[in-house]
Amino acid sequence: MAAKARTRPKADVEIPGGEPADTLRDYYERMSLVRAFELRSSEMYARAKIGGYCHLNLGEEATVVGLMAAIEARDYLFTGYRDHGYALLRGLSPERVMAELFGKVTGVSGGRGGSMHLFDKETRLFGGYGIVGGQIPPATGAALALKNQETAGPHAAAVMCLLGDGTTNIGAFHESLNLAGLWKLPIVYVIVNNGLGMGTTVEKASAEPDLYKRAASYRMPGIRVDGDDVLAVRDAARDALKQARESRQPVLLEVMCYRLRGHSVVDPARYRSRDDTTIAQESDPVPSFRAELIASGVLSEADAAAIDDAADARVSEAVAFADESPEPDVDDLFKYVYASTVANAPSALPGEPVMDAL
Amino acid sequence: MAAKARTRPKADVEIPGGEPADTLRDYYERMSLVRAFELRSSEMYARAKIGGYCHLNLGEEATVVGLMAAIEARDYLFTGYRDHGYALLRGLSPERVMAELFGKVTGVSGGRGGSMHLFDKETRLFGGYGIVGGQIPPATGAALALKNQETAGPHAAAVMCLLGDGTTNIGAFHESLNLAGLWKLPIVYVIVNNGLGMGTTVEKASAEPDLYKRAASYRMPGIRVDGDDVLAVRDAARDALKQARESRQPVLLEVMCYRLRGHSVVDPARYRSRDDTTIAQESDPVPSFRAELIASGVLSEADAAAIDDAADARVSEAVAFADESPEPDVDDLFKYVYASTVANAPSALPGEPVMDAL
Amino acid sequence: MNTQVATTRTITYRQALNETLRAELERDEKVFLVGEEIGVFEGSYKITAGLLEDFGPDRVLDAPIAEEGFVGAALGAAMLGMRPVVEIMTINFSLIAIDQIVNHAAKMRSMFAGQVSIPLVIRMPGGGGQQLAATHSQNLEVWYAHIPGLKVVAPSTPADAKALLTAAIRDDDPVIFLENLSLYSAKGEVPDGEQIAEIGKAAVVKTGTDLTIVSYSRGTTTALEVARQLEAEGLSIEVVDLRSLRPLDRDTICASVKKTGHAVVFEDDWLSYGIGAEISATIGEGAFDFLDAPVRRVAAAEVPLPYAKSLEKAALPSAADLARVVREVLNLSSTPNDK
Amino acid sequence: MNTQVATTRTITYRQALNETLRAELERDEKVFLVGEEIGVFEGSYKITAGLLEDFGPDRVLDAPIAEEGFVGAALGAAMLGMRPVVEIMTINFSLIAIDQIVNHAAKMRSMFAGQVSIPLVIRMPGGGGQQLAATHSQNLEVWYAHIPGLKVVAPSTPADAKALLTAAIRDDDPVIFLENLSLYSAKGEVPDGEQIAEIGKAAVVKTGTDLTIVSYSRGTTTALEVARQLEAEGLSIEVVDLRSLRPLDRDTICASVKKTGHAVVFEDDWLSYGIGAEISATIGEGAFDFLDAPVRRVAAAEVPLPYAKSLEKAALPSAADLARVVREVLNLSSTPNDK
Ligand SMILES: Cc1ncc(C[n+]2csc(CCOP(=O)(O)OP(=O)(O)O)c2C)c(N)n1
Ligand SMILES: Cc1ncc(C[n+]2csc(CCOP(=O)(O)OP(=O)(O)O)c2C)c(N)n1
Ligand SMILES: [Mg+2]
Ligand SMILES: [Mg+2]
Repeated sequence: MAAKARTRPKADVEIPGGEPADTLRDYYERMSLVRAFELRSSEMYARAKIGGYCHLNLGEEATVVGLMAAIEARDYLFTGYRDHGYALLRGLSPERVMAELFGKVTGVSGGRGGSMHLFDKETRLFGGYGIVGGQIPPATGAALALKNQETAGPHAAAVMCLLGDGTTNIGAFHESLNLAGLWKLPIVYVIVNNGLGMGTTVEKASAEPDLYKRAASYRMPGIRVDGDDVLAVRDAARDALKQARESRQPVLLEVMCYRLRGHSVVDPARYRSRDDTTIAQESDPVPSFRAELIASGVLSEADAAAIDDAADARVSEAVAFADESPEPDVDDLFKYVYASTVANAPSALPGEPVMDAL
Repeated sequence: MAAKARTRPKADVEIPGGEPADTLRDYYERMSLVRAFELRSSEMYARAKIGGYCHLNLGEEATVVGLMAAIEARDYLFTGYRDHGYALLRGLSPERVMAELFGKVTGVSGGRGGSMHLFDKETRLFGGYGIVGGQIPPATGAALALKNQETAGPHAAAVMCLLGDGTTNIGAFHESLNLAGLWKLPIVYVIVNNGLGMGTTVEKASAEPDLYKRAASYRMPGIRVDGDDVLAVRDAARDALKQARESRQPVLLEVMCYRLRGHSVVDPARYRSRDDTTIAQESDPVPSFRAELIASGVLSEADAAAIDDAADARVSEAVAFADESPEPDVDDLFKYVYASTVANAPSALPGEPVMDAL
Repeated sequence: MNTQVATTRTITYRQALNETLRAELERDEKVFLVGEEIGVFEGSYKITAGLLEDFGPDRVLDAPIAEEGFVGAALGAAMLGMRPVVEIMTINFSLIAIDQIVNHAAKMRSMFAGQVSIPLVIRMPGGGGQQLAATHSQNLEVWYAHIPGLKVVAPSTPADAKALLTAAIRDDDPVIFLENLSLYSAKGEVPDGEQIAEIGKAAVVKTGTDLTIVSYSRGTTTALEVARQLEAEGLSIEVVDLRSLRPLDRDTICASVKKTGHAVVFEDDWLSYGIGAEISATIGEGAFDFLDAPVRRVAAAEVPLPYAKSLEKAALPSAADLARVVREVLNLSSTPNDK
Repeated sequence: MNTQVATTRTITYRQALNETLRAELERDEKVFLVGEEIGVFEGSYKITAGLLEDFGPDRVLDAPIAEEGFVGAALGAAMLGMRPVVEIMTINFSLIAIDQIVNHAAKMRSMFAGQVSIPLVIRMPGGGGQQLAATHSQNLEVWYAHIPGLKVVAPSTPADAKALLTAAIRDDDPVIFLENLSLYSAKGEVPDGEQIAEIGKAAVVKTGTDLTIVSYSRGTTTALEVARQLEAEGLSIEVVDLRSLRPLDRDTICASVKKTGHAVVFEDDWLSYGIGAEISATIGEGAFDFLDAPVRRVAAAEVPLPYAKSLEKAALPSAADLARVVREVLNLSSTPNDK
């Protein structure tokens, strides 16, 4: 697979012949929606509507759209904490995603998870995890369940597990890939390599910085693809998912992209070299895909502007919805701790005596 | 490096031309000592002189001797719980090792560690660890300290970290090798691949059963050597240590050997196939090295018998010493908990009140 | 307890576990077992003997040495509706998996507002006294007992092992099922047929009027032994077996102490911040006006447990230690200085 | 405390830590720092700002995301005489490294009969209240406080942060140094010059005669606030700041309660099996005859902490909760029912 050198400015996206214009337009709409949502999230954080940690997909839109175009509705998706775009393109309404960031009861996780912990059972978005690498063993286990519940084949479900470049250095990554390789599980591990884990470059974090090569330790195919090329991402992910669902062959797919801003909304990223910032900006997939589609006649300037405006309006509706939604009811504090009722489960608020009566 | 197929009966050991007879004789003496010590340990366990878990190096003698012939006195050795042979050949007296197994105060770890936790500061045997993989991060950190304390070169110290084949599947292995590769540490990780982790074969435990190949994930050389060939082991380990000490190039060395008996002395290994048992027995490096030396005239039958007898006698002395040594004094129970004295450190025996007086 | 009148057999704790696993594997095909050496090797402590042979490798899954990986994988399978029963070889090795247990299994349901349940059982033995040295002899149950979202049970008899394991497997939440190395060969009467214990309930396993011993797991067997021995001396000791460390049945504990006025906790873990601390605090809050003497705790000496038999013995709480403290508490309550 | 009369400056807790790290890096070249993002990024909470620049990458070592690996590596370096100071970004991530901390760092010296010392400091913040949700808001200090072989300190003021960090770095044993997210910007007077606290000692940070509040870390600041506020109502509250969770200074706690006759523990962790359980048990044993009312604990509600502000606030113990319980305890002690 072609490796994309981090320092080389991004090659122009080539629109393959046979791709229908509708599809391309659709992909641009999605990229535009993610972009608009993330910019607004950043703004809402600054206005203290969102709290805690908030990590954005800015700069990774082509990757997000490509991966989500490849995954099927029956597949399960596990991701880290940089999860807004994936949730949106998995089909969740911007309202419910924004409401989660606002900590409202109408949010996808009832306001209990926040930005890092988006979960939606119906669309099989199985979280949203804040502990680096924490999603990898459960995703692997989901694939184990699928293996036992279904027969391999083109209609079988598979698991897609997203993780960051920095996350490939933690033990859970290694243990999980070994299990998947050993047990022949229907799972695709996708490294969203944005070049940085917080302030640390891939080269400073990984003794083998060509991360896809780490698949070899588990006799697993390792593939690298240009993450600024939405179609290349989609095709590589589709192919990997096909191996997973049809041949129970787990795959490690590395997608090369850039993080446009800081690690989270509060990080000014001062540690970043000017060169790196410039490359990231030049590689920004949203304007370049937009320009591409205009140049190739898929969209007119006006079409593109209308799409961007629509995305913006969509996000405004989401913000209004989130704003108006109520916070979770304090009486429900203990509501979800256990699924099976159990005697003597704690229910005291701070300061209440441990025994009801003396 | 030539990979030794697990199912192929072991090739005859070839004694390279230039090797002095004294050296060969010396190696045989060491192998014989380890063999005698381990057989006696097994016996002592059966006689309840030894408790807890007890893992033997039976079948791994050529590996033990080869590795310990390569390591220098200034180097640090970290190992798992299968550590008796290494301790003996690191220069510790059989008395002190056997006394540790007996839980006596004269033991290398004062009777506090037992079979799995042999430690000797003077000879830089830095343990003896019972948690699978637990030794790997500390060994890596010892190499970090060496890197900061010394200049690279032929006289620099390095670390040798032993681990089992099953141990390559745990996260700590991956995290540590990445650190070593990234930080360029003077360390050699040695996989003592005896084909089994308890009852699990390498093939059932590792998606990539050619374990030395896992070095590639850290841009580290990965080497495999025949563990029944004492000279090959020694030379490969020396070479790896040389890279570590002179070029700060960590190395992963896989040594292929067989476990002659069960996982620990109490395991009858019923799960083991007859074929596997046969191969292990046929590959037994002690009788074959013995036969080799007799055939090539290095030893006479009588010499070899004398060596075996001497080893046996040596171990008998160790047993007598261990038997006669006192158990640790109960008054010293709290003696080693802290190095720096600290106010209010607990010192209560079971049932003593937490406050001295009411 | 949802028990039926039934015939009983005398079997070991090990056998009770084995039979229960077998019964649940037969009953529900979503149940599967995973762990190191549970298949071909039949379990490090032979709890899973014969199960691979009878249920095959999809139901009895040997895992490589990767506690974090396979515990997390079991959790993931549970998210998709499977009912995994994990064996971690001993509680000491659960430290490698603890991020998956505490940061993930325990929190997912709450964090995702009830959209997912985690019907996961993690079985593991704790305990010292086998000369396994510091890293292989721990009783870290208090760590798990502290964590909301987990349920933690610790049966002391073969019958409870059966009834609590059945309950744990049928429960829709992550249950930490604590076994004990020194109980595996202990024998007891076990009722035939389906037995399902109620998680979250303690049991008064012996009634008495002078003093309450609170214990769990291996400790309860010692507590009963001591109680019977002291009975010969004319002391009437009540023994409360916690059975469930989380939730904790404070009512049963306090009701007993309100009756006896005296309490001793017998525990195998380290004293400071151990299980006994919560029991003592609970009694101090819930039975304050009824206590005739301070609650005392008989626990392990606070050292990494040494290998040598002499030291190991000195560090672990024994029946003699418990008997001595019971006497001390009762004497102390009759001194004139007492309130 | 080994203090000299000194001029003081008002600085933040963060700055006190930063200056102390700098001073120790300067003093002893065996001291080095290692952790994620402590160098180029200057620390997730900026505790190490400027240190990479001034001491270079051998002394201030950025680690990849591999908590088990780099914590264990620090331990190995300590075995060879280095004095590593590790930053784990938050206590929540220490679960990944906990096998190295508890099964290795805490046990080695004992297990190897004193042949090796582990002069290792592990700094990490805990604490909720920042809307970081369930996996990023924990107070798991009781886990570490339970472990023999570790020392565990939790300073509540910038001055203590300085004096305890200095002591921790110069100590030859593994020290868990607990910081708190909500204290980093808190200001306080800090004496200039070398300050070395005595590990294992609590401090009476406010004297009083009616009731003792026992707390630590962030809780102490709230306790002091409540104590001062109640003073206006005529109540005389003593505040004991534990400072060291292991060893625990039982004498100071009990001496205070013997004087006041009433005690409330204020803690940020979950109630059951939390730090307060041991404090309450200790008081119950050590000051039994002096207690006029049950010891009460004000702790977090036992749920995985939700993200939503409303729920988070409801779950965490507040000054108002503490004040209410203090009043309850004091009223209760004057009811006729009381002994
Ligand atoms: C176990 C653990 N360690 C550290 C952190 C803090 N942390 C959060 S994100 C992050 C960087 C992850 O980088 P990468 O995997 O490249 O993902 P990206 O943020 O670039 O998407 C770190 C260190 C954490 N959340 N969990
Ligand atoms: C973390 C952990 N998990 C499980 C165990 C139990 N255990 C002890 S040895 C062993 C097998 C190790 O096999 P291998 O690495 O091949 O070493 P060998 O015994 O063959 O020398 C296992 C699973 C342990 N001690 N630590
Ligand atoms: Mg990244
Ligand atoms: Mg092996």
